[in-house]
Amino acid sequence: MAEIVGAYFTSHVPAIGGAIHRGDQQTPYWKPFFDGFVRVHEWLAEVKPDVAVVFNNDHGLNFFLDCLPTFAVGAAAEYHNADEGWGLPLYKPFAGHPDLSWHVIETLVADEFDPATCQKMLVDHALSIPFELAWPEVDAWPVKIVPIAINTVQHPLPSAKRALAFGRSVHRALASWPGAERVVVIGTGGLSHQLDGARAGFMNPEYDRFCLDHLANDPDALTHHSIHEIVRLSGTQGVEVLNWIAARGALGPTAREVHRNYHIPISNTAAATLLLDPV
Amino acid sequence: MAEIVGAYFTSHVPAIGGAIHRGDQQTPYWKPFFDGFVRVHEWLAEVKPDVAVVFNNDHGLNFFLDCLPTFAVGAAAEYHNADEGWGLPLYKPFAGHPDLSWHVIETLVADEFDPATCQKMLVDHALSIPFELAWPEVDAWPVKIVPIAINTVQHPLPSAKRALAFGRSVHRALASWPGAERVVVIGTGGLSHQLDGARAGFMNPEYDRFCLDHLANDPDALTHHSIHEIVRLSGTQGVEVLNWIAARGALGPTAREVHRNYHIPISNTAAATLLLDPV
Amino acid sequence: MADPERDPPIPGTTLFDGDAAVKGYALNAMCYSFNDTANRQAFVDDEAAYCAKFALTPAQRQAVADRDVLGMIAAGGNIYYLAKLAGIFGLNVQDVGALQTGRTVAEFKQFLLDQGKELAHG
Amino acid sequence: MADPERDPPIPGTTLFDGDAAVKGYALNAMCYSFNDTANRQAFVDDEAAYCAKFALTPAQRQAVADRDVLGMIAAGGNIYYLAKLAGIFGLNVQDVGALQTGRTVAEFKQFLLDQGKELAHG
Ligand SMILES: [Fe+3]
Ligand SMILES: [Fe+3]
Repeated sequence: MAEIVGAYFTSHVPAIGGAIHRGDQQTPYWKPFFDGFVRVHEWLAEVKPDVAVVFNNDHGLNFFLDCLPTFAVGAAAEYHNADEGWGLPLYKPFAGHPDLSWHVIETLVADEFDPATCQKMLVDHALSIPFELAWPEVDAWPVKIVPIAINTVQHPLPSAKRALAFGRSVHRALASWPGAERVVVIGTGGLSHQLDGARAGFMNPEYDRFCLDHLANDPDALTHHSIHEIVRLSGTQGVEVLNWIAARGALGPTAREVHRNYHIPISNTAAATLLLDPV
Repeated sequence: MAEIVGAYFTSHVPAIGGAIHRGDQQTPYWKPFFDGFVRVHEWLAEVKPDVAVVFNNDHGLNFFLDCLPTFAVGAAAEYHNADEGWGLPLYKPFAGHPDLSWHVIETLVADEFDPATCQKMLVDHALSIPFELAWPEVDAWPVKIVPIAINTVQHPLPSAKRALAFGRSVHRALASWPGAERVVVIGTGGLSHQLDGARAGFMNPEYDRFCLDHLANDPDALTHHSIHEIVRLSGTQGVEVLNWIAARGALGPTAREVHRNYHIPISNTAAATLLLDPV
Repeated sequence: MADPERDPPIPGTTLFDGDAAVKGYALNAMCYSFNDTANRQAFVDDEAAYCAKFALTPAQRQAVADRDVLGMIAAGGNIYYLAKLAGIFGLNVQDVGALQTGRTVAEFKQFLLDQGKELAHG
Repeated sequence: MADPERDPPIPGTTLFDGDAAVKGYALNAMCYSFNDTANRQAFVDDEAAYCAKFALTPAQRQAVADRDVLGMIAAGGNIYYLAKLAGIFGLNVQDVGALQTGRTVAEFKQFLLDQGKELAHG
């Protein structure tokens, strides 16, 4: 039986990649953020995952408006990064776990979710940056991945309630997977930020604290806000908290907070890092 | 308030297009099938739809396995046919109804369905042939469309129960649409047939009769079979009955059979045509 | 992915599930490319090179070379995509049905017609 | 698509809903094409021709010509795609934030930093 070893959450701001590339981790601007990863590295060494189920969102690399799925589950043998439009250095490829992907998909459809299945999928900074942060300077990732993309681009977005239920279905899939893998669940993005409009630069530490305070013990509290309310509270891109909520569902019914870091600002974003153990 | 004027169901076998092209409608092979459309033409002249919501399935024209949605809702201003691989003459384009498409999508997501939204979508014979049959020899289609594609390619497929619930959510969308449009619901494909494997050529009039007998008054009866059971009863491509089931859901709670035709074989398929009035 | 307890195999029938999809991706990707007439011509011009470009597995390559539809399905091919390849070979769905069931095309067509014999119309 | 009763507008904020998507498709399609470096170069080489190729609306064309991000959003642009266009112009998200909020870049960066001042870490 697979074991779910815990959940790791982090912001995925593109600028983090630049900071890593330049080696800026200990500069005054970046240190408060990167210092939050010392504990992440220790924890990963303790829990030793070999598969990661990653809830993230595409930023217009793999998906366009011609076909934008609400939930898309990767089922490829490998996943590549590609030019996101800025000609930056490409991130390392990822090994997939197609058998586990299909088991997750079978469970989701049996539970009356309607995913798109993606046997080919480019992954962007939303997946790569959390990995660069978690396993710095490795030549190849120590885990295989099952990437799951949630629509945060085209409204209507799935509700927080739906995202949590979706994650819980993924949990049922992991709990029923006969393999011996050690699975870490990852949620990326957020927290509060807004890139567009006259409210650009908006952040909301109060709402972010509410999310961080409730994610472990009462994730349903986060589902009482509609998407519209989450945008109001968290910014247009703050809706990436849907990835955190779904990942929390995938972790399982109960959880305990191991570590938290929160810092404003990284680029335009309120950056957060969180580790949860299953209980 | 939009009015749902009824539902039209028909098989969509590619060979029908060839028969129309050659003018074979009154040959002994084709006459029993085409004769079923005299009543369809009368009915359409009576109910005068100006919008069609069409449940159909893509046959590898618009969607590939790199991203295959369970449910995909078109939201384009126009839809084009394209070469499906055989270099046949292209079918006429369709005008879309983006505002109604988005209203349907908003309702579906609010009802906890997870569609992919498609602002560009090629449509294949599964959509064109039912239109060629319904409105022969028109220069342009008299209705705008909202096309909805259901995955019948990549298992796991949505269950019949899920397809019916999905259709019922589309009904709620249509019932709450403030426009004055007269909407016809269309379901295409089936009935029993199997193109692949040593069981190729399989048809099952008994199961088809069960479907036709229950669709109007007890569509839930069709949802008691799993997808695996439907394949057993109806053939690997007989699962296209999912389009009929979803369309029946979109018609509304009650319905009355107006017209039925059933004929074996058209190409490898048990061909059926059905008209339902809302009650 | 099927649970054989709950879902006993259906004779002569392959469900195109995740297992099949994983196995068949290269073949299906090649067949999907045949929506484009230029790609169909490229296949006709140099079948081996075109199959190599899509990295078909040996089993897939053999089945294509042999026009062996059951072999293509066993190698993960999905009929919706394979039908485009069959078109290049000049085969329609009755031809494909005959090939798969070991019948002549005339026999297969008669097999289809026979299934309608009992029906009263309407 | 929003119900203003249930969901009162959020000041300075546009939800990219169906209305916006319908309005913005051409602009967003052009911006999505900028994932390809050759397309970015084609835009730089002949901006007007490239915009014409994607059939931008006059409002979209004007907003692009003016580097007017709020205008692009009003014309249906989605920030995820617009960010790729901003990259061609050499603008990062702080530059874009400054443009949209009528601040200098230094002021916008300070506005971001100020929001972290009250925080105790950990
Ligand atoms: Fe993001
Ligand atoms: Fe079909």
